[in-house]
Amino acid sequence: MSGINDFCFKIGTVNGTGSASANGLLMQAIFRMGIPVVGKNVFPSNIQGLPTWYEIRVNKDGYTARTAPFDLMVAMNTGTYARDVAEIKSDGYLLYDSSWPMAKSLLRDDVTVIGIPLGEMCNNTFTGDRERTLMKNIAYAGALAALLAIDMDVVHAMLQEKFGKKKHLLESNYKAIRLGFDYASEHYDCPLPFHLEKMDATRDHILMDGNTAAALGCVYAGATVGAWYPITPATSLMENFRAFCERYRKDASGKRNFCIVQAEDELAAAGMVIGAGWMGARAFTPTAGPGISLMGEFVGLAYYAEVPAVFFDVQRTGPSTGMPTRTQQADLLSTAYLSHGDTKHVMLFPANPEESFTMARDAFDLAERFQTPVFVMMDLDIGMNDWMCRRLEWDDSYRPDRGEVLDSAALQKVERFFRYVSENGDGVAARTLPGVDPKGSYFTRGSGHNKLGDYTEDSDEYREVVDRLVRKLAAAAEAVPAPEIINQGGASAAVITLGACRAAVLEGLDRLREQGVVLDYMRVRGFPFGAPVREFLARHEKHIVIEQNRDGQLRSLLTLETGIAPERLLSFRDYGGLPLGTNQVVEGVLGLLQGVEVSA
Amino acid sequence: MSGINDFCFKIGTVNGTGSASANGLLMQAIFRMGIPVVGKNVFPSNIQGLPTWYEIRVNKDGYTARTAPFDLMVAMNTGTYARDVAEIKSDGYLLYDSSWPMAKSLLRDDVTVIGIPLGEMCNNTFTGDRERTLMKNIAYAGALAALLAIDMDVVHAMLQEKFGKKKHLLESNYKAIRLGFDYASEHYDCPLPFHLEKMDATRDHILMDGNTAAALGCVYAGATVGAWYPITPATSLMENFRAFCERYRKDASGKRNFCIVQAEDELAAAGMVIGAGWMGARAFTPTAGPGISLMGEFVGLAYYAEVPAVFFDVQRTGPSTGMPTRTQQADLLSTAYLSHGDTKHVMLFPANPEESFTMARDAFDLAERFQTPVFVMMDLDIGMNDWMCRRLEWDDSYRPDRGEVLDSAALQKVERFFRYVSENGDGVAARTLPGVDPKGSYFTRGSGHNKLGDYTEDSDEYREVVDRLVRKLAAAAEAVPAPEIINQGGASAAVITLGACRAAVLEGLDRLREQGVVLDYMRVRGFPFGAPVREFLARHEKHIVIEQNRDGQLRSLLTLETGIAPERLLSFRDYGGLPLGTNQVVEGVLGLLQGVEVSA
Amino acid sequence: MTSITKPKVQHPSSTRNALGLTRRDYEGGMSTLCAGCGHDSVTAALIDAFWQLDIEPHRVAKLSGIGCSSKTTAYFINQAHGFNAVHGRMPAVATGANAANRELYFVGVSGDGDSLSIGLGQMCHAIRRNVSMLYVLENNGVYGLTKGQFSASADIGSKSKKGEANVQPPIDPVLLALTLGASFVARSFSGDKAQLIPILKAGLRHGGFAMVDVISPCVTFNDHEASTKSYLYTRQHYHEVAPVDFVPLRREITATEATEGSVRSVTMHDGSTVHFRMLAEDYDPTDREAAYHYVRAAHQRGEVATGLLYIEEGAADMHGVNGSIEGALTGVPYETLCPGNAKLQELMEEYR
Amino acid sequence: MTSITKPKVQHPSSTRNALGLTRRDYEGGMSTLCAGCGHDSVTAALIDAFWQLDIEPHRVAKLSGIGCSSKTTAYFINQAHGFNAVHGRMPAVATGANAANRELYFVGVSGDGDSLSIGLGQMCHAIRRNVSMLYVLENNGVYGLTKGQFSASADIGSKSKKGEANVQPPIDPVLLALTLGASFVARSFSGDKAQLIPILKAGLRHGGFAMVDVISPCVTFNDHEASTKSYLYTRQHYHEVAPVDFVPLRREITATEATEGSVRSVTMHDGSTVHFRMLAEDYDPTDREAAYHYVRAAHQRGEVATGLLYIEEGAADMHGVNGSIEGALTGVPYETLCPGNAKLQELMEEYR
Ligand SMILES: Cc1ncc(C[n+]2csc(CCOP(=O)(O)OP(=O)(O)O)c2C)c(N)n1
Ligand SMILES: Cc1ncc(C[n+]2csc(CCOP(=O)(O)OP(=O)(O)O)c2C)c(N)n1
Ligand code: SF4
Ligand code: SF4
Ligand SMILES: [Mg+2]
Ligand SMILES: [Mg+2]
Repeated sequence: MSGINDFCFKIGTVNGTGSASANGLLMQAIFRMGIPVVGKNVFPSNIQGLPTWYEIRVNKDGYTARTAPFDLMVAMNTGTYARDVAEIKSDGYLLYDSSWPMAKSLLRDDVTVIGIPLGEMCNNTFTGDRERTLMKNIAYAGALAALLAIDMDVVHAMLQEKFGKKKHLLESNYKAIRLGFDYASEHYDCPLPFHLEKMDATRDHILMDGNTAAALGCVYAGATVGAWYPITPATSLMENFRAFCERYRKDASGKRNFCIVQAEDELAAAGMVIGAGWMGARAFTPTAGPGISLMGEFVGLAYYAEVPAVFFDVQRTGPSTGMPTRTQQADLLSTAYLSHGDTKHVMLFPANPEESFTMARDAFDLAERFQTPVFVMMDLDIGMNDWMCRRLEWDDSYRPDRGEVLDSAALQKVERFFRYVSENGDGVAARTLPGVDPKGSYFTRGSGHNKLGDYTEDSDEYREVVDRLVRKLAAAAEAVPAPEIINQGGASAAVITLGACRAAVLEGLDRLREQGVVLDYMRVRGFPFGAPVREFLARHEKHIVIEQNRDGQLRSLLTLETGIAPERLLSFRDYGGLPLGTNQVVEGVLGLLQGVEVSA
Repeated sequence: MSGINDFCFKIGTVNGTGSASANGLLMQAIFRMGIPVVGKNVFPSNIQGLPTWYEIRVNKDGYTARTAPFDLMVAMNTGTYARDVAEIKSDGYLLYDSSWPMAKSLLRDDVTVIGIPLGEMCNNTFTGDRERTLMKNIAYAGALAALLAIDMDVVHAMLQEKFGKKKHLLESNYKAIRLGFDYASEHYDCPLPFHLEKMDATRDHILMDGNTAAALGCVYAGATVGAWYPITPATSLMENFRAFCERYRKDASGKRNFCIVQAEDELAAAGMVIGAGWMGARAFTPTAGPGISLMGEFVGLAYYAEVPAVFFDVQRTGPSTGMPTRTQQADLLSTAYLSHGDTKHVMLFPANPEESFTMARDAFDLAERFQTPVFVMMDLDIGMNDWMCRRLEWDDSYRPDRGEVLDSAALQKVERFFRYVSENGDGVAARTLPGVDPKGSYFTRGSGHNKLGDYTEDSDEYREVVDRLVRKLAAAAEAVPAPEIINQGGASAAVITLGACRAAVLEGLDRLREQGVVLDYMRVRGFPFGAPVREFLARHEKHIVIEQNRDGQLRSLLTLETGIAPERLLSFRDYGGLPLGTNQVVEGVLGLLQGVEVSA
Repeated sequence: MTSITKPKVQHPSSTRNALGLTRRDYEGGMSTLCAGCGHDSVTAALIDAFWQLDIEPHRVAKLSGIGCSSKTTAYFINQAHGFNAVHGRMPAVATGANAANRELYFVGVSGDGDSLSIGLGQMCHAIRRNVSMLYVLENNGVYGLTKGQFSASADIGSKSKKGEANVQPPIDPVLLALTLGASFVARSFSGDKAQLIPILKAGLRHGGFAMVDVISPCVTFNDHEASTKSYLYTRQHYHEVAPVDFVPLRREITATEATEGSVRSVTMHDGSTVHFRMLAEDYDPTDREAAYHYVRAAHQRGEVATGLLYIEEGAADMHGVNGSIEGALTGVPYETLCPGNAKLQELMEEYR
Repeated sequence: MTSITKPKVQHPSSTRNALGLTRRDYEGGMSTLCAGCGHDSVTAALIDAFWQLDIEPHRVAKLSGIGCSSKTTAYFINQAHGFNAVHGRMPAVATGANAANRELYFVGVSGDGDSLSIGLGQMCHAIRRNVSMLYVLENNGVYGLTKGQFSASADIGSKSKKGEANVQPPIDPVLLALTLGASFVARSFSGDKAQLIPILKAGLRHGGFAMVDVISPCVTFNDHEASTKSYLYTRQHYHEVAPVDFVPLRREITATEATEGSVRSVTMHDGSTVHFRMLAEDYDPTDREAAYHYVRAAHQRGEVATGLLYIEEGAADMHGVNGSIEGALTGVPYETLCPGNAKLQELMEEYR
């Protein structure tokens, strides 16, 4: 199975010791060798001193899903030796720091042990605790370079780019790399049976995390107001937005064409976005589950008062504070109907950084066109891990869809302006922006109002407005991104999934096909569900819904919104907090298909 | 149709003018005449000067649902003449203040007009604006006494009770009653064809609103801590709790055996209840939709950290601020799965004040037994309107179900205490209370924890705990109050409803039976749904779900939780904000049954 | 019932401001508050202030939370956009709106429940950000709309209509604002238009967050003997620190205004001026410490210190801090905001 | 990974308190904070305070919000019940817990983000209610756990690790607490155990809300040159107002303690005493005005005024205001709480 450009390895260290840069170096080097690669960072909710892991998968065919167990384990953290060793494939390899006698817990007779005195070498070569600790990481990177045949020219070039100016750092890094590389080369026969060979499969690709991509999407969509309260794993979305704005959004005199407000909490952040949206700005806030829960009241206001607002929910493992540095797709149900009273909200489900970029744009267009809150449902895996994806492209002919907004000219044409009257079938009522024209003035409120925009406590007037909202959301269902569908010859059974599960599910389906199990595939990309989703459901007797939460929330939404008979939706759920693995998919699907008739 | 002890009338006035007491007087007088009666208060979200209505239905058979149109309209508010007149049955009656020339808008040739110069008489009889305005109300009560044959002795007795001490007030009230009574008697032939005749059908009953009953339930259940933030229509629940505690909860020295905290907002109120529940007190907070939305984050904490907490959601018309003085059952779906991440919550659905009393008690028992948040889903109609219900009874042998709590004695028996280990099938893990025993100490957190109570970021340990929560909620499903079921000879179709809809639905079913349409009936009283609900669903081909919200939220919950095929659940929804009317039910059901095969 | 809108009978006689608009043009829907409610007087004062400042009605953004006080944004300037937010959260909505379009006049109306209980955190942070807006806190010591519970500004010993006495110390928005570094802090009384109007005008022209605490009695639930927020009590214990005249830029100061009493002038960021006639000798409205102590001292004497208590012009507002462009962000064309694909392709090189 | 629990090696030598417990008995799980984090020093001081006061470990309730600071409740007194609430909402949980069982010692640990941003409203209202608890605000000017964003207590000009300078005025919890009528206000420095421990002890014995603002540097994100919450800066600008000695009831005051410098003594509600040795002459820790003024003046001199700055014993706490029974409400038997059916039937007559 494993072999040239097809294997995975894992590095276990202690956080706050600088291993991140060493791991990034490795991943990027492989990428620059033209070989498809992906990295998953499994880190603690803590700043320094706790176990942290980095998983790197190399795959010439471009499969990027997570796959444990591992061909090679780099166990740098004595505290987690035992469990790390347990994750090695039989006949796999273990690399550890042999400066100190080897722990019993490490012995496993089906594993080849590679000891390298990293600590010792670094202590002899470098001075000062800090440098010694940092360089130990670079040193194991060097050892891996030898064991996996990483192109040293590429590595050197990268160090040059990174430390070019800082002579001293450059040297120590060179040294450290060499320490590991040379020791490994001298004491073990390198490379290992599975290793790297240059390819040309990454030319049109980049390595980027979803928060960066989403931030870029906001910049390109023309967002000017960002309000946020820091929270893992959403924080870097706004930090990236700020960085990009500092670069692209200052006028000649250095004045800012954007305004980012670090709010006092998520309630305030939501309110700020709504205030800005009311004024006509494209505004957004990135957050995670706890923030979404706090925004409930404000989201209901935006829904009922019909104010555009964009929310990014970079989902983490719930409930409550849960596991802030683990991934999950468990905010689907509570977000779809967030806030008291009858509500329903538009959600978009990006599968990777690429779609985080495009769907950020879509979110603003939909929010303004339908004058309603839109949630981009990302997760920690998409948001914070570096994915290999195609270079982002922007169509310069794009112009924002601002929906129906009446300017002074348009207002002159109407006899009188009434905020909540809708002529057209999609249930959207034209709005005006504050400060534009006296004739356009109206009163925005979350309390009962009639179609004229006046306060009301009258049943019929109230119903008239909320009934239109139903039509509006129905229209939105047909405007959200269409599902990704792969038909494999009208199989009678199909797999349905969403978001980051895509990578593992697609690979899983290929594997299953090899085993003769042929299944159609649909990945929903937006909510409410439109006609294509219904048609797909109609075409298959049984569906297996694969998602990352405990309660089968996507399955619930499909049941509620499409009226499909529940027994036609089988459910596979993974909710341990780690990115979905291909093996899980294959085993899960096979398990569920027991007894289910699958004709191809 | 209408006749002796079987009719309804409506009074339209301006709020803040004292009509409330006059209307209460009328309703209570009828009740004391031994005649079943119910009153519905339709009031504005405002303190003074806006239209307000009071509807009184008299029904010898004890039907208490709302039924427009009306046999008699008392139109005291010129601002709403037109719409008030429109609500009169043809051949019905209109009573208005004839002190001023009658408005055109009042003319309707199928209605008999009764003019009484209330203003004029009161201006001549009383001095001072305040008294004149107030007495005008008592005067129309007097006129109605004559027209409807209300027993004047009863009325006088009531005035005695009320103003016995305040001589002056007593006299003016007597006078005012007489003014109306005499004028009506002299100028019109009283009583009207439909009127009142003494009965003996209210001996075992009381007139009480649900907030009062729920407050009593909290007192009797032994609640000691109440935290709240004022909000219509929940405010009077805590105000009543305070009043009852002042009466029943002071020790000899006048010290209070309770602590009520007016919180700074609903987030804080929820936090206080959780803090008190953690300590072992029975604590609760009453609120409405907007409050529930604000409590989302805290509710997720209580669910995951397993802290008992009781919430009363006196539902009002949403979304957002909506219509605060109108009723609805529209918080069902968002409350069932409130908060981000995988969650599910226990909900109870009282149908009237009586059940508000008993279910308040049940809520505390369930919350402590299952260590989880419990929501008593009331609504404005139940909470703020006076219902005729049976005298409340209390079983003195009742003792609180505190669930599994280990005291020092119990702790001595275990070798070491681990918070989240559950021996028994219901998934409940024994807890300890702070301050009781060093051996019982544990750490409560909303972040990832294992069954030992330690912090964890380990997938398996995390799953072990959240999987148990699923078992726990499944056990709770069988412990919530069983549904109310009426089988009418195994009809193949049935009606399903909840809460305050009961009155109109039961009456509607009787009417339908008279028309040969025989339907079974189930009223769900708790969530999650237990076996009895599933069995009922299994027994019928088609079900009509009757509820008061726009989106059919009860129907959604049934679909999600029982797996029933959606097409077997037809939906009738009323969401204009007024109590459900019998006519709506009858017409709604007949409409839906078009084409549905109903065998009896 | 649908909202009542008032017939607009134009008094031909009524005088016109520089825009040729009459006071009527600044009015709103008919009030549905209780007859005699202090809030209605504040609404009237706001109408005068906007009218006198010749502010274009549609260039005003009116925001509020939930409460009787918060309803009043519907009762002035029909031609302005209004926003009734959710309870206690108006400051956030105003902050976002101001971030998007700094060119409008922002007025926020709130109550003591809305601002000092559920909204306390948001109000404090809006002050800290110095969001440019006139913030009118209609302070009556109770929750009017929910029928008379004590608010956090109820004074100790103040009795509710039901006779319960409040036992918790009150939160004074004026002291709070001074402590949090507010750049404009004033207090007035709904019954004193002569004092209130110039303060509101100064607040509207102030280049930052202008906190105006207005004692505004609730006649229905808190205007009885034992209330410290009643008309009677306020009138009796009313103590004016510094009567103020606000002089908009285009009017030069007339002798009379400038010479009454001992005058102290402060120039607003837009060049217009505020004159204080000092009653309390050596009161310095630009000395935060002094203001704080003055207010406390007055309170200990059982007095309510009113007037423009503190003002600091030139402090950077939210946009100053952010370094925003002069104009409204909503006015920037998309073409300026989007870096374009060429830039994107350059950027992609950094992710390889 | 599961949490690391520390091996409990008992030093035979270690001294025992009146309960016969060693300091070790007051320790908790092993800290997972960064080496050198100020918060760990505060934890150590808390351990000393509880140990020295001979408080039974299981009679302590430890509460916190979310943040590095809030994690520390897991690092002391294993035998006490702990509660990590949600971010910024610990005050409410503590209020409810205290309402239910007033007999325990309550200690709340929070951070400047937890208390001054998301939790500002709750903290202010807990102060206003005078909830009886020791409230330790571990103040480092940043959001540590989310990697170094400025908090609302960051001073103007203070630079982030990334080099951005903070431009917004800081919120000083000490001035805020004084303004809100707090009955116990102190400030100290995580690096100064000698000052911190007695203050924590006094706070634990105080019969109301004891606000202790502790400058607690974040070595990872906010301990560099340009930070005003760094070890260096704090040490240099540290200014102690009044060193305090806390003397628990059962120990009589030794001459030495009583006579150092000019001594001022305050008796706590439980009869124990606090002694202040006055450095700043004529500093009166019972004069709210003076305290406020002093702190501001120090701040303007670029100094950080520390010590027990203000104390007012005898102010009614939440239960005093409520008129609660002396004991815990959780201790009242159900039979006492339930009025019984007879009473209910009487009551029913009133609803006919
Ligand atoms: C989230 C939420 N909680 C509670 C309420 C109920 N409520 C409406 S207004 C109000 C208080 C109003 O008091 P204040 O702000 O002082 O305004 P006033 O009526 O006194 O002018 C409350 C508690 C609400 N609308 N929303
Ligand atoms: C509702 C919510 N929003 C945001 C977060 C993310 N978060 C965790 S800790 C923290 C700030 C901590 O700062 P502080 O209170 O000063 O503690 P420190 O880490 O500095 O000691 C934030 C924003 C959260 N946990 N919950
Ligand atoms: S209740 Fe009070 S605050 Fe509300 S409108 Fe009436 S007088 Fe004004
Ligand atoms: S990040 Fe800062 S606050 Fe957090 S543990 Fe490290 S040093 Fe302490
Ligand atoms: Mg008020
Ligand atoms: Mg901090």
